[in-house]
Amino acid sequence: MKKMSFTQAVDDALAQAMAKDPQIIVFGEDIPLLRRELLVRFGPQRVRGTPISESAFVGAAVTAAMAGLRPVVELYMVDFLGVCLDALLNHAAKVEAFSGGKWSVPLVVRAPCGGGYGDGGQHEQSLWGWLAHIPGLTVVVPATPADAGGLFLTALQHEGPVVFLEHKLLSESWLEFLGSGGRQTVQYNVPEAGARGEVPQIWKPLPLGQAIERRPGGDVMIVSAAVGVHRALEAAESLEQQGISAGVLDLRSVSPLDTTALRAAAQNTGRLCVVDEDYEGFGLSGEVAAVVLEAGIPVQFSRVCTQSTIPYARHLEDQVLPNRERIVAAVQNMMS
Amino acid sequence: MKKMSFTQAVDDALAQAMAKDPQIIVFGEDIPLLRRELLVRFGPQRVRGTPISESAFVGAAVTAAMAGLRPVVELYMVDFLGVCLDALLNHAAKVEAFSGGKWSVPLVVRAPCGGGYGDGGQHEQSLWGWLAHIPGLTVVVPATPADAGGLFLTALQHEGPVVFLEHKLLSESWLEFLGSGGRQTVQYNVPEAGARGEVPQIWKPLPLGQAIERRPGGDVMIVSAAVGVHRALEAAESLEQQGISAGVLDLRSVSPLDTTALRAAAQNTGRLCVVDEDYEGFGLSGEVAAVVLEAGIPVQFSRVCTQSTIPYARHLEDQVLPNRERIVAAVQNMMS
Amino acid sequence: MPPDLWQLYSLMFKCRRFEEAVAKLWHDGLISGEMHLGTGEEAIVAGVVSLLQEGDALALDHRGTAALLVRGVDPVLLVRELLGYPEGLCGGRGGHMHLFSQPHLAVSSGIVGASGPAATGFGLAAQYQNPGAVAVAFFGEGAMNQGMLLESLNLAAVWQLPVIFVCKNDGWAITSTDGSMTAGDLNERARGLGVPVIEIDGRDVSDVWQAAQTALERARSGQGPTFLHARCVHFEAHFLGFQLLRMVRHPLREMPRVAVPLTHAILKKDGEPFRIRLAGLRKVLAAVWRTVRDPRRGLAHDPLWRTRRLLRADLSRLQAMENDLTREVDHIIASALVGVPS
Amino acid sequence: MPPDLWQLYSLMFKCRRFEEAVAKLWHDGLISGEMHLGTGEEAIVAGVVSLLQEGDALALDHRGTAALLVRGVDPVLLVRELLGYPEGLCGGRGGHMHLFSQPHLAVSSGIVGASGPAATGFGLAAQYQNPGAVAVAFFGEGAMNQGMLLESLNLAAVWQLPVIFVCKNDGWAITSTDGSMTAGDLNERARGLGVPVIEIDGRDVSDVWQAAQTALERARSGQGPTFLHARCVHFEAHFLGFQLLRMVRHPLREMPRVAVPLTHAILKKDGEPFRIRLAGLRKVLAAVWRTVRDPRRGLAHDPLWRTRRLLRADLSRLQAMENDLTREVDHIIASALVGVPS
Ligand SMILES: Cc1ncc(C[n+]2csc(CCOP(=O)(O)OP(=O)(O)O)c2C)c(N)n1
Ligand SMILES: Cc1ncc(C[n+]2csc(CCOP(=O)(O)OP(=O)(O)O)c2C)c(N)n1
Ligand SMILES: [Mg+2]
Ligand SMILES: [Mg+2]
Repeated sequence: MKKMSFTQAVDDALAQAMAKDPQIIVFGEDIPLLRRELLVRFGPQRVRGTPISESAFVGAAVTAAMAGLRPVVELYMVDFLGVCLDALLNHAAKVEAFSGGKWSVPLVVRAPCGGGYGDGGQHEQSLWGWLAHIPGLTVVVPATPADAGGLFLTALQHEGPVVFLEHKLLSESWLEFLGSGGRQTVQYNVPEAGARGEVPQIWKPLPLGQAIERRPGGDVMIVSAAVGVHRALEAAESLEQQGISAGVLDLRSVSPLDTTALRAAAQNTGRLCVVDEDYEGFGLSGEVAAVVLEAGIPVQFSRVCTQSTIPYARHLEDQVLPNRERIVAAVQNMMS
Repeated sequence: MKKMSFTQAVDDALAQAMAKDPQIIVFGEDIPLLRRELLVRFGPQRVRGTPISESAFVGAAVTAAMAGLRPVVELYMVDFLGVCLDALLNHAAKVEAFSGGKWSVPLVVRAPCGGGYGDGGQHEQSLWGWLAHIPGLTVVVPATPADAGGLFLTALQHEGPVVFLEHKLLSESWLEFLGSGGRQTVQYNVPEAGARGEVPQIWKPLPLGQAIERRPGGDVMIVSAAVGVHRALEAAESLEQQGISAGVLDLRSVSPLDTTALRAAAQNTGRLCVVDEDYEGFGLSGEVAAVVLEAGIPVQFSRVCTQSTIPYARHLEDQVLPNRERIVAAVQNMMS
Repeated sequence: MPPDLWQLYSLMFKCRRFEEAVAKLWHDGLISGEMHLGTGEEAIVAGVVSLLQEGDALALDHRGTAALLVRGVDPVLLVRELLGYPEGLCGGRGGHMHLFSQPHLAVSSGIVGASGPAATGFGLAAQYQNPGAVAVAFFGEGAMNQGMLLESLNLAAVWQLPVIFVCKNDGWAITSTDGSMTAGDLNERARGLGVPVIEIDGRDVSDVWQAAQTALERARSGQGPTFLHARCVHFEAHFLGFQLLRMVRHPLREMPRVAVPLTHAILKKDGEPFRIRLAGLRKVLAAVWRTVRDPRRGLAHDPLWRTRRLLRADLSRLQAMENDLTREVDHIIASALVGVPS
Repeated sequence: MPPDLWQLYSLMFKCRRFEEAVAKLWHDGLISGEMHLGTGEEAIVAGVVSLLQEGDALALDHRGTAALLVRGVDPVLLVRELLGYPEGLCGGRGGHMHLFSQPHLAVSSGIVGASGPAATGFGLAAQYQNPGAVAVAFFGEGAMNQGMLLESLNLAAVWQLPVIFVCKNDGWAITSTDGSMTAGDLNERARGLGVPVIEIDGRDVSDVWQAAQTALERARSGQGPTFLHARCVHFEAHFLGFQLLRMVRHPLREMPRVAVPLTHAILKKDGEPFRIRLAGLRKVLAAVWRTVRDPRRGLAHDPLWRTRRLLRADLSRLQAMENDLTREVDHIIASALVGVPS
């Protein structure tokens, strides 16, 4: 079987789709160089650079999609959505409703997210739960190369706007670009299974809103996405040594959220621990709680999330982002 | 005792504070006319109009606050934050953390929010839970004139950035400006007790993060903010006639959230119903669920929120926004 | 080729009657929230939109009703949408500021400046998949201070997109005058963002039509965007029920509502010295005054009146046409209202 | 009054040594993420910042380290912050792109364009509570396509704020050249937004100093903002470890990493016709080529070298000064590293 790194998988799935569908075009800042392999295969009409004008080019992507293109618009980081959220909040997410269901926005917004490499709090946010709050947006957050490629294909076929987030710690190329920059002198806590892994010969779309159990467990289910999934897996191993059977559920998409899987996990284990690199309050972890509470499932609940602005210093950021120790402690706490 | 309308109360508290503190200045689009009573009392240096450049003037408010002013920056509607969220997400909310706690941003962002008057989905959002997701932001959502004035004073004295939201259905002046426009031919479902009410002779700051029980109840506590509080009170009356004792908890600020009151309510009644005009998923209602679940309090839970883009047609919007019927049904459902 | 003034006048006249009818619906309370009319800007709308062809796109702001009418959107669907009927253009879900018509590639937005990125995206799609087609953005001069619109001018220029940016400059953004909130010069701004400018008299439909023709030819032949800067006046000011205008029209009723609290405020104990208070008062009065005395609400600034003058030679044809159009609009409104269970 | 070239050179020299030391820390892995140096723009930084006074404010972008040094921020705290030490300027919580110093009213942001609103707010505070004080914004030419910066120019002009907008135009925004992504003309843009322009040679510290002096006088005396447009070069390109520059410096090692996958991609079965693929390849090669052959990395474009030439007459003083400064910077780095438990 083929092996690929995370971003390679996305680009490969994208290339496969571009070869079939001429309506797919890709643009964003520095895209001609960042996606140079797409550029030399699909040419400058389909792979374009933009000025540093997110409001204009993300906004333009919305109507370009409405006019029949399938734009993949890239941002340097999800954090920079701040300058152009209007395009998603008030336009992309609302056109289908506004038009009475008659017009849709098949747009993919692709952006790196997440921390763990010392870039500071304006450049390491996750924001997936935040974006998922907006009705009409689909938010995809894969944790492995195989999911990344498959879900990217799904995003390209989806009729509505999709935000597709690539965690920088899983992305060899972003981590090299923004982190190491060719150095051998820095080390990042990269989850190997997330950064590189087996991928299918030909990409097939994976279903949205379908979580996957990465590890079964009877005592507690740890629910997460992206790097958190791998931290959860590490924690589950530690917990196993302490006689605690912890499963890991990888959500894969935050919106739609796999409420069926969440309810089943709560039902089966009676304990949920949400590990979320996005901010704790008013986000994904709360939504998980609401889903099981609404269903009337008695459950113990804890969460290990990012509670504050992410600090720059590596040792501080390691404490603030969900890590194995915090997850282990949270689960132990629930078990006692 | 004095009576005031909602926005009058805010303006009155603001004027009281401006008279004492020359560092308070007010600006935003059309402010010279919208706040003309402040203009003729405090002059054009302190009450200023801006171009339609939210990114520039909200961004400017952040550093103006850091330099020692106490800016009150007004937006026409909270929905328009989309064009300038960067100023809040990546600047106002983060400066204190970034500076290692050495510098703060005593800024008040004031904006009308909410629906119920037929302005459509780009102009009637609530977004308080969405904003509360960002660590570092305080989000205040009063439901009565007395709270509005008192909490506005608190916001003006707070050391960090505060988003202060005025529900348009409670605000006589916004409803006249954006809705009736002098007409007698239109009717809005205005909660009287929220739109006009007794206020103190002299404004005193009210504490942040302190919910208030608007109505006691033994069977269920309905948790809400702004107009939702009044819808909940209506529902509680209906429920009483059916022999169900429903209390109403008015959160007053979404962030900080009064977790103590929430836990107590859950403890005492065993049933929570969150009524939230903001979007349902990944927001306030989820956070409430997480707070009680984390505390290990067994509770029945339901929510009555806005689940989709708000439609323009008044009859459709009345169904989409939380209303008495939906709240009654949700509570009845929990009781059966 | 000169424009067909009869055709343009008929479009303008229809827009005017249509919006007047909408105003009546609003005053009757059949429309609940804000209602921004475009009465006064008909020459711009008709002059530009009448030149659009199948496949061309249209990005509108909060004042887009007339443009959709000229573009050929079913007027009954339009009225029903404004009324919030399920049978409306968007099922009653979009409404006055969010009118969408896929067959016409027409979008609207109540977010000031959003028509810039929207037209740019349509322009991109046209360039890529439908060369020769164009996209038009309508917006006010106030929107020229909104970053996303400025960014869009540059982006359209960089990509050489077929976009016509039409600035309908009525000199007001709600209660703010252009001069007070816009520094520099809009034409220089557009040029500094790489977009050539044509300045026109937005009251003169021939002038608009000629300029639009030029801009469209540039766009269709791959020569990139143009900024059309057209001055006009909005007879209903910002929106229906606009307080400043009510003060002009019903001074006895409306003045006290403003003046009494103002007087209270200016006399309040604590606050700035009187000299500064007076400076504040002067600002308020100036805004009121500018509205009261706006010379532009006069007939001479009405694009309809100006065009009509040129056609008066054949008065009977003119009146027959006007009568027909009036009946047509009456019929549209009646049809929209009738047969729909509310 | 002419500038004191010796003083300016000493500032520039110190910045250069300081940033070179930071680069070493980065290469040694003591700094984890991105690191944008300002080497090459020292004349702009020194020429402007040396003129600031107590109470003046500074809004920086992602390249702000040298400006803070010139502004008088404790360099040991600065280094410790870059290292992420709890004893750093911001307790290790802000870091390279988020450096804040309240006593100096100095802020930074990694969001392109954010220094525009930031300086505008500082300018507002100055105008209101501290007349005579000014605010300076530093940003690149790429940021001139970001809406919030364009909005800020207009806002500062409308309010006549004491703001100096300093555009450090190195012709590159990461991998994009100015010409390819910026239409029109930046000076015309600024003027169209109501801000007068002074264009200067950013390699010439006297030129910068003179222009800054003029702009500051205008600002301090209430005459509003100025746009200083200064061209310069960044010797380390976008940031340390920048791939295009690595290809220039270590072609044998780096070229294949780029070329091999590129060759694979261009030969892949499905995709556009070869003619179009070649157009794509040409774009990639052009970017590489422009970096490889950038004439501006030559000594003649180094603001230090250019200033040094003018001072060489007194070589012994020059060398003594340089030695002192080098020792000073060494000492700063050593102090920053020493005595702090990691
Ligand atoms: C981003 C944003 N800010 C503010 C508003 C409120 N608003 C609606 S229309 C308007 C004035 C627009 O003026 P202009 O662009 O000149 O258009 P006109 O109304 O004069 O046609 C404003 C400020 C808005 N809708 N969107
Ligand atoms: C809003 C936003 N978009 C994109 C980026 C990514 N980014 C960081 S620096 C940069 C280039 C800036 O170019 P320029 O303004 O010319 O400054 P220079 O780096 O050349 O000094 C970009 C695109 C960002 N930080 N913020
Ligand atoms: Mg206008
Ligand atoms: Mg640059």
